Amino acid sequence: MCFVGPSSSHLRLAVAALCVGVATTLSACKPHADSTAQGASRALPADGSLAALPLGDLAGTAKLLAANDVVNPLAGNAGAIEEGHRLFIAMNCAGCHGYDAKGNMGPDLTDAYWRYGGTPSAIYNSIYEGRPQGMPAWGSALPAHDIWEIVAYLQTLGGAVAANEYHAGMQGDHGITSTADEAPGLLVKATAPSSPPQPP
Amino acid sequence: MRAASRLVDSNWPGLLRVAVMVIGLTTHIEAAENDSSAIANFAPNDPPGEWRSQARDFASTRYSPLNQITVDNVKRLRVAWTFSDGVAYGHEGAPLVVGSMMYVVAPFPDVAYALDLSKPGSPIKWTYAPDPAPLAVGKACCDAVIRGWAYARGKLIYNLLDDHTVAVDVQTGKEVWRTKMGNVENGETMTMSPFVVGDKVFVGNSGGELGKIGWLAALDVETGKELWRAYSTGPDDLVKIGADFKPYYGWMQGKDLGVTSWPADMWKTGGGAVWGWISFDPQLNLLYYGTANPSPRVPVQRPGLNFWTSSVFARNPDTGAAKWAYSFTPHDQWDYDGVNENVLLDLRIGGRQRKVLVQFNRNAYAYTIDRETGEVLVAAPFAYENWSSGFDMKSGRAVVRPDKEPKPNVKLEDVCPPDIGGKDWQPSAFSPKTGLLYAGIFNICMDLTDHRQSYIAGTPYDGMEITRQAGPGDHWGEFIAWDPVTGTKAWAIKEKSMTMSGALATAGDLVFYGTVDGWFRAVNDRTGQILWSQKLGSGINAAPMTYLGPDGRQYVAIYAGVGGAAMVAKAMPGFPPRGSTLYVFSLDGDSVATGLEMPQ
Amino acid sequence: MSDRLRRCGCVLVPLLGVAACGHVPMGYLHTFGPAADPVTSLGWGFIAVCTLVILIIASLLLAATLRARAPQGALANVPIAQPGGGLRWIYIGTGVSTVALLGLVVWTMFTLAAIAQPPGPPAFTIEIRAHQWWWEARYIDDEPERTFVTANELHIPLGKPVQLRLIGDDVIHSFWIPALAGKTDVIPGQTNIAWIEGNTLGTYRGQCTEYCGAQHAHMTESVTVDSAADFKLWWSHQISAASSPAADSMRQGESVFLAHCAACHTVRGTGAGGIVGPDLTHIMSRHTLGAGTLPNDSEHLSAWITNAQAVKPGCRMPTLDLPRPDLDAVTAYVQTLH
Amino acid sequence: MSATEENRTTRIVREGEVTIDRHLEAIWKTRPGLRGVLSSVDHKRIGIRYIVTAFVFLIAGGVEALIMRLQLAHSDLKILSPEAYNQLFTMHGFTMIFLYAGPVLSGFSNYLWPLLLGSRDMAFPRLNALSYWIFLLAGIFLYASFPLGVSPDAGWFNYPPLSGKDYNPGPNIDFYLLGLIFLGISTTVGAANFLVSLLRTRAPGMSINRLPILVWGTLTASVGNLLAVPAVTLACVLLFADRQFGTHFFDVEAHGQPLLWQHLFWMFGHPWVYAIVLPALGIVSDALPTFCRRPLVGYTPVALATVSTMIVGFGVWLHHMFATGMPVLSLAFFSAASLVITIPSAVSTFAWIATIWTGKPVLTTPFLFLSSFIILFVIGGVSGVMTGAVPLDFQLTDTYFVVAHLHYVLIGINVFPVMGGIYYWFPKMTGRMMSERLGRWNFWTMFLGFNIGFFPMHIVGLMGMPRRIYTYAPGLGWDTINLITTLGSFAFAVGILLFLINLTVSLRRGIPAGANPWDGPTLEWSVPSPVPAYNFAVIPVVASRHPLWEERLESPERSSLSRGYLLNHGRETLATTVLDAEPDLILEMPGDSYGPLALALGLGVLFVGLILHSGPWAVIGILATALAILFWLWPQRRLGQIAEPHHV
Repeated sequence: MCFVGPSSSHLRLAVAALCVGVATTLSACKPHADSTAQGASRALPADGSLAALPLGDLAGTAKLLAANDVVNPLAGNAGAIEEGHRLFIAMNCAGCHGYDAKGNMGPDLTDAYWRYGGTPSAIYNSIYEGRPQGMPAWGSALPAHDIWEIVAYLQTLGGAVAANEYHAGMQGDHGITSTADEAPGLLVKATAPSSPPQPP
Repeated sequence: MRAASRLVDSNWPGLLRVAVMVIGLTTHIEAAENDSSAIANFAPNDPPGEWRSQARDFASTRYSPLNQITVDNVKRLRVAWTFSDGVAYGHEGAPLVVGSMMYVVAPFPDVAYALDLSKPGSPIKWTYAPDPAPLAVGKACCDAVIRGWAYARGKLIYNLLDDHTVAVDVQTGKEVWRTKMGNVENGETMTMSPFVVGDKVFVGNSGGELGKIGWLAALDVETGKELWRAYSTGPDDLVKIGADFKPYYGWMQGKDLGVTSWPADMWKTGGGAVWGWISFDPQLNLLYYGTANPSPRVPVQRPGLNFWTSSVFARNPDTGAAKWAYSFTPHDQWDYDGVNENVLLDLRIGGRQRKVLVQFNRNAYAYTIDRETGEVLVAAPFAYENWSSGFDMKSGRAVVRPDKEPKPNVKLEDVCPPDIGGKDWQPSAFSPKTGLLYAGIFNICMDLTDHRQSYIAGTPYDGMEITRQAGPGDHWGEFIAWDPVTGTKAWAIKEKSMTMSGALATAGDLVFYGTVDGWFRAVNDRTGQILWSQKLGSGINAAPMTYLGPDGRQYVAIYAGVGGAAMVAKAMPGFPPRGSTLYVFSLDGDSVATGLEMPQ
Repeated sequence: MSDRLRRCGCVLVPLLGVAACGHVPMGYLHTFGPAADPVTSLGWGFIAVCTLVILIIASLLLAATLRARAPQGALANVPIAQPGGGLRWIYIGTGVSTVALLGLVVWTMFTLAAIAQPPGPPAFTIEIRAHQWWWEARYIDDEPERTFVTANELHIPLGKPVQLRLIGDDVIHSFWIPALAGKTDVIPGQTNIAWIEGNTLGTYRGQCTEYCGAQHAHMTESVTVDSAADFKLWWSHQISAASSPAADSMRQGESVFLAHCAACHTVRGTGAGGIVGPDLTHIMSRHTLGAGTLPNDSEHLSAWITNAQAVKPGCRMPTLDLPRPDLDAVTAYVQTLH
Repeated sequence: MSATEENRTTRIVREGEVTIDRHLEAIWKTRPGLRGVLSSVDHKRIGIRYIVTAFVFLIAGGVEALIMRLQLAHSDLKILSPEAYNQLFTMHGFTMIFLYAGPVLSGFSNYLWPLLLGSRDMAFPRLNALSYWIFLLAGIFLYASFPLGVSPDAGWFNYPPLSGKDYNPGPNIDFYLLGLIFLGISTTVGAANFLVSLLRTRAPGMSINRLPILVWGTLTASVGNLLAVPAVTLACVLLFADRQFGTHFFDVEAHGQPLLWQHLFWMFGHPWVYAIVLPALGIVSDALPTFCRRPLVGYTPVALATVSTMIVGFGVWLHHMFATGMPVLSLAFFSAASLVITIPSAVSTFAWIATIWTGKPVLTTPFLFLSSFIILFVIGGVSGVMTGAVPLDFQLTDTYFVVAHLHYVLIGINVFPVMGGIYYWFPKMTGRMMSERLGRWNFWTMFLGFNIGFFPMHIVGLMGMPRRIYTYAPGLGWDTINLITTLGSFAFAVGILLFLINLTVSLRRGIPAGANPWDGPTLEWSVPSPVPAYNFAVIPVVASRHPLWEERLESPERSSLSRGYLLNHGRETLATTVLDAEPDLILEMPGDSYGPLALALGLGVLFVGLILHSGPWAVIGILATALAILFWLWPQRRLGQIAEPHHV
């Protein structure tokens, strides 16, 4: 019921997942802290079967891997939101972030305070890679489609920043347009981050 | 003897509200006075002015013989000095005073401070920063707290959140040894306060919420080497159950119950964490400690009595061999645990003196158990509960009400007490002068929905969706005096917010406690009359302690910094912000700092 | 007109025969358990009576039509018969029908009484939890240690009644093993009790029979009736944990499994504890994959792991975009889980 | 409808040849062109529109069925994706049961009642038009979901939690719920109209024991609908509230009960399936005697059987839910009730056979349809009895055995009599006969196609094939039988095609039929074909059940067909008393009006607003509805709704 035959949304989904996946594997070759979420084919550190951790924990740096204005292909899709909500509970996200996502061990996901970025792709990366203070990396356990479904559900909770408002999100504008303009002549154009080609 | 109770408004404008005196009350005291059946052994009998371990003695009485501050002069208590460690997580430990030094440890990242009480303003003599793994914050189920630290043979010993136990030389502040006890990446953390007996220090883990098996381990004080480790579930050899293990009740006897009382292989993720308090009886040479809830919290997934979770163990400290165990809530369906403090007393029950331990369990029953055999002598609810329809003394089990057993995906309304219980880990105190136990308890009920849980290592494995609300009457907390012989309340003070602090009883006939919205109070231990109150900067989760300063003056210290289980009420109006300040009080606020000598 | 009787007759008889004699996997005109046998004889009784009624009415109708039919042509010149007479038909016809009907009602009530309760106390209980599009079955024993979870394929001992506790988890399904017992719906929010018993060794197939969404068609279950000895062997084998593989290649497969599959599937004895998907501890002791969609052999197992959506579109088994060596490694590892 | 003072003298017209009365035709004729089409309240036009629209939906449902049969022709075919198949079988069920079966019988009843009862129109002509317009808009509303690919996909029974928000978040189910509520309005107003028409607009002398059985059938169906439709409307409103406003009627987590829907749905469901067959039984009981050249045997038993079937029909709904884990005692009660309900059907069956046996049957096409219906009715009936036996139903329910039963009952009892009815009344409606030769071909392809197609479903049902599966595994013995069913279905479709050809050809080149081509006994054959706008030149006085056969039946009573009330002072018809149908009042009937269409469109806008979750559109819809009602009820002097100035 979630996806049927080659509809247009299905195409956009595959491309978005691809570009994120590609970006992730690119970062894999960077020689830095070992993270199981890096290349999918890397073997896990052998750590005894009982203690083997299906979800590598140490995250990459906070650098955003995907272009920050990638739109969630499943945003607003009613079926994806219901499935995302079911996954939010089934994958024990609710255990840390609370069944109402208002925070418990993990941070509150309904407010506009994002340590690692609130745009859909930033949330996707936080789930995919994991984050330092205990957020596991789900990149290996969940396929791209399921992570996009969870992101679609989180976007309905009101705290997420729209894909094209990455900069406003970073300034903490909370959607207000700033009236205080800089002194004329001093305005330095914010450098737009390098973004890979827009998906169709 | 009817309990005298009245509502104290938290936004009380500083004016004392005099309690209604009930005539019958006074007569009881006289009766308790002369043939006070309850006595305690205050081994190791540390110097009266010092406070060398969290509960001050092996029996966990939290009773101080100091009596400079008494019922009459307590009104003159003022802040003498304060100290802030700048960390916002919940503060749950009590400062230690050895000689003229005070030792405190802040919550994560667990920096330890030595304060020189002999100098004005108690300056910092040394600090020790252990640098634990930041990952641990994300794995601690209920706030990155530390519930206490211990002093032994010139060393300050405490557990880091990332499963390492460290010992620090009290003179130099240098690390003496560091022992790795577990793997934080899998969801195991350590928050409990180590307990020292002789040359051994005993530590336990947290992490039942993330599917980790609980254990108690003994380390050598000098070297930190692990001597033995006893798990809470699993086959008898893991649980260190041998031939001389004799639980009192038949349903707890049998081989490898830690395996056979679980569905196939589920004991490996069975919980039973040891994150609470430990007591010790030097005569019987037995350690007493509790194990936490079974994992996952969803009972449908683990049919069977799920031994040895939500239980109390009596073990030989030298070998770890278990002598007896008692399960408070077999097949625990509401996360009621069993880790609360066990106060060791000698009581006259049924006409003869009995060596007992008293535990206010989270399932709202206060148990008086014979600590030699594990027989339940008294079990009576100290708070409102409706999960059971009474206690069957013959079988030693509470009778579970079927309509309060949660089923997956169906909301169950009005279950009392909630998951954090009728009383959580906040330790009670005992006063030999009144023979009563004093404890801060809750009056909370919950609506509960169970969700069947997958075990994914490193993620929570509990599955209880809970909303909590006040129990009968709209107050959330109560401070009570409890008679462990008859199992009844002597008196109770209703508090608007949760009373989540530990208690301190002193020879000055006073009992100190604090509330989650920041009130620190001293009450008359006989009448329960509030004699003195002071609003602190944040809510109080820690336990108060008292000591004799180098200037010979009695001080009372309490850490203020709300966190931990108190955060369940964070949505209530007027809930205090987090804090990190240690408040030290003395009569008229005098202290070494002001340079004034003690008036003769 | 006469050929109408011949035509519908010739369609009727051969097809009925096929259904009856040859035991068709899902047929219930030939059953193998006390919960179904009384119903089968009731069914045959009804078929006989109904066929008889149809033949009588058809012949009466045919005779009535051919007997005194008027010649073709304008209706006006056919005289109007007088209204009297004919009531006897109604009295006799209805009378006979009512008597036959009451007989059937009485027989029905006796059959219902016969199958409502199991003959004796059930040997044990199987808790069946229906999910969107597979069956989770938990064998409950007095000793919790012998309680274990399996999926889709049940085993029961010969000649002993087994209680089924049917618990809905998402939408309404219906548990049905035609050869052993009638179907009972599995409804969220309530627990339905049913029982089955097999009096002949063999494996009996069933299928979900309450429309439950996209893959309602691929949600089969089966019950194998074992001898008492085989059943005891099977049970003790099922509660044993999976041993971690010795061979190095398998160890690589296991680590891929723990990385990519452990969040949804459980393999007791390893760190994998997901309950979103079926328990795979003893997957290779089961004959089918995907709740009966594919036979359980290496070729189909690899196809299922590689692209389950192609076989069962809409099911919750995602398409893992893993490189081929990993897929082969994990397929090899799964095949060690006997 | 309004009543004028009684004391107006009525004029009796003289005997003589019945010709078209120019004066009355002018009064009653509908305005020409589009204005007439949109505002007509003539029961005959509305009746024909109902039948034509219902046949369009029959064809739509049929095509859906054929596509499904292609997918099921063999195991593991991939012609349709699961979602597409699920939408198709839901639309097939919804269309056939709600948009064809009920409306086609409403069409027959609307057209025939005034003619059978000897009246000039139904009691509420405008309400009649409203009923049709709402039916049309509801059908369009539902089928609007088809091109968007969001048609309902939870079955025509739509059980939660599958139809709840969690498992079906899209608009699919909202289309189902709102469409059913919208259609419920049409059914309810239609039922009320039939009931009042039966009580008040019968020709003088037509006491209730002289009513044609079709009137009994539709009357019973209407009373049944009035009592049953509210149950399904309530269920749909509750589920819509659950889906949109977060209530918990069916939400298990908050103690909601999924079975509440099933109870409410089937309390409506079973009376509804009787409501869509009883009028068809009426058609058979009225048309068959004409071809047997004798009155129906056992008029009173058949009339009582019709009524008692509906009464018991309200007490059997649980046989749709035998497998839901009900307590054994209630299973036993409902099983017994479900078996007992077949006794009235036995009465009717033997009455028809007796009529044929003691009559002189003339084998025309309508006779073939109406007589072959009896064997299909019996096959459907006995397979129904089998599913009524609880323990047997534990095996049968939700298999293709039940699919076979419901098709034998619905096609056998509804489609075949409807076909026979059209062949029988086509001459009356259009003035031309349908071709007998083409009719024979049509009958035999339909009869054989139906039996070859649907009888094997009993077999594949006994072989355990579950309902509503989009494919099945090989090796279960289902392949060959499903192939036969597919072939039979296509043959049946060819039969329907032949019927449509016969229909269109006969419209232009059919043999002209006089007033009474079949020499039928009832009042509708006493007026010219096609029936003039005013139906009866004079309101006849009825003295027996067979006004046109009285001489030949040598019965003493004589109805007076050409002497009666002229009532030509405007649109007038006669109101008679309830029991004995004595003349009571002269009714001023409302003329053509745009009110019904406006009200239907207003409601349509409201429902579109609801499906789009857009508040403004919903409010506009409500305002439009209110305005339409105001416009409709505005008092008209002609209808005597404005008090005359008081004569001093």
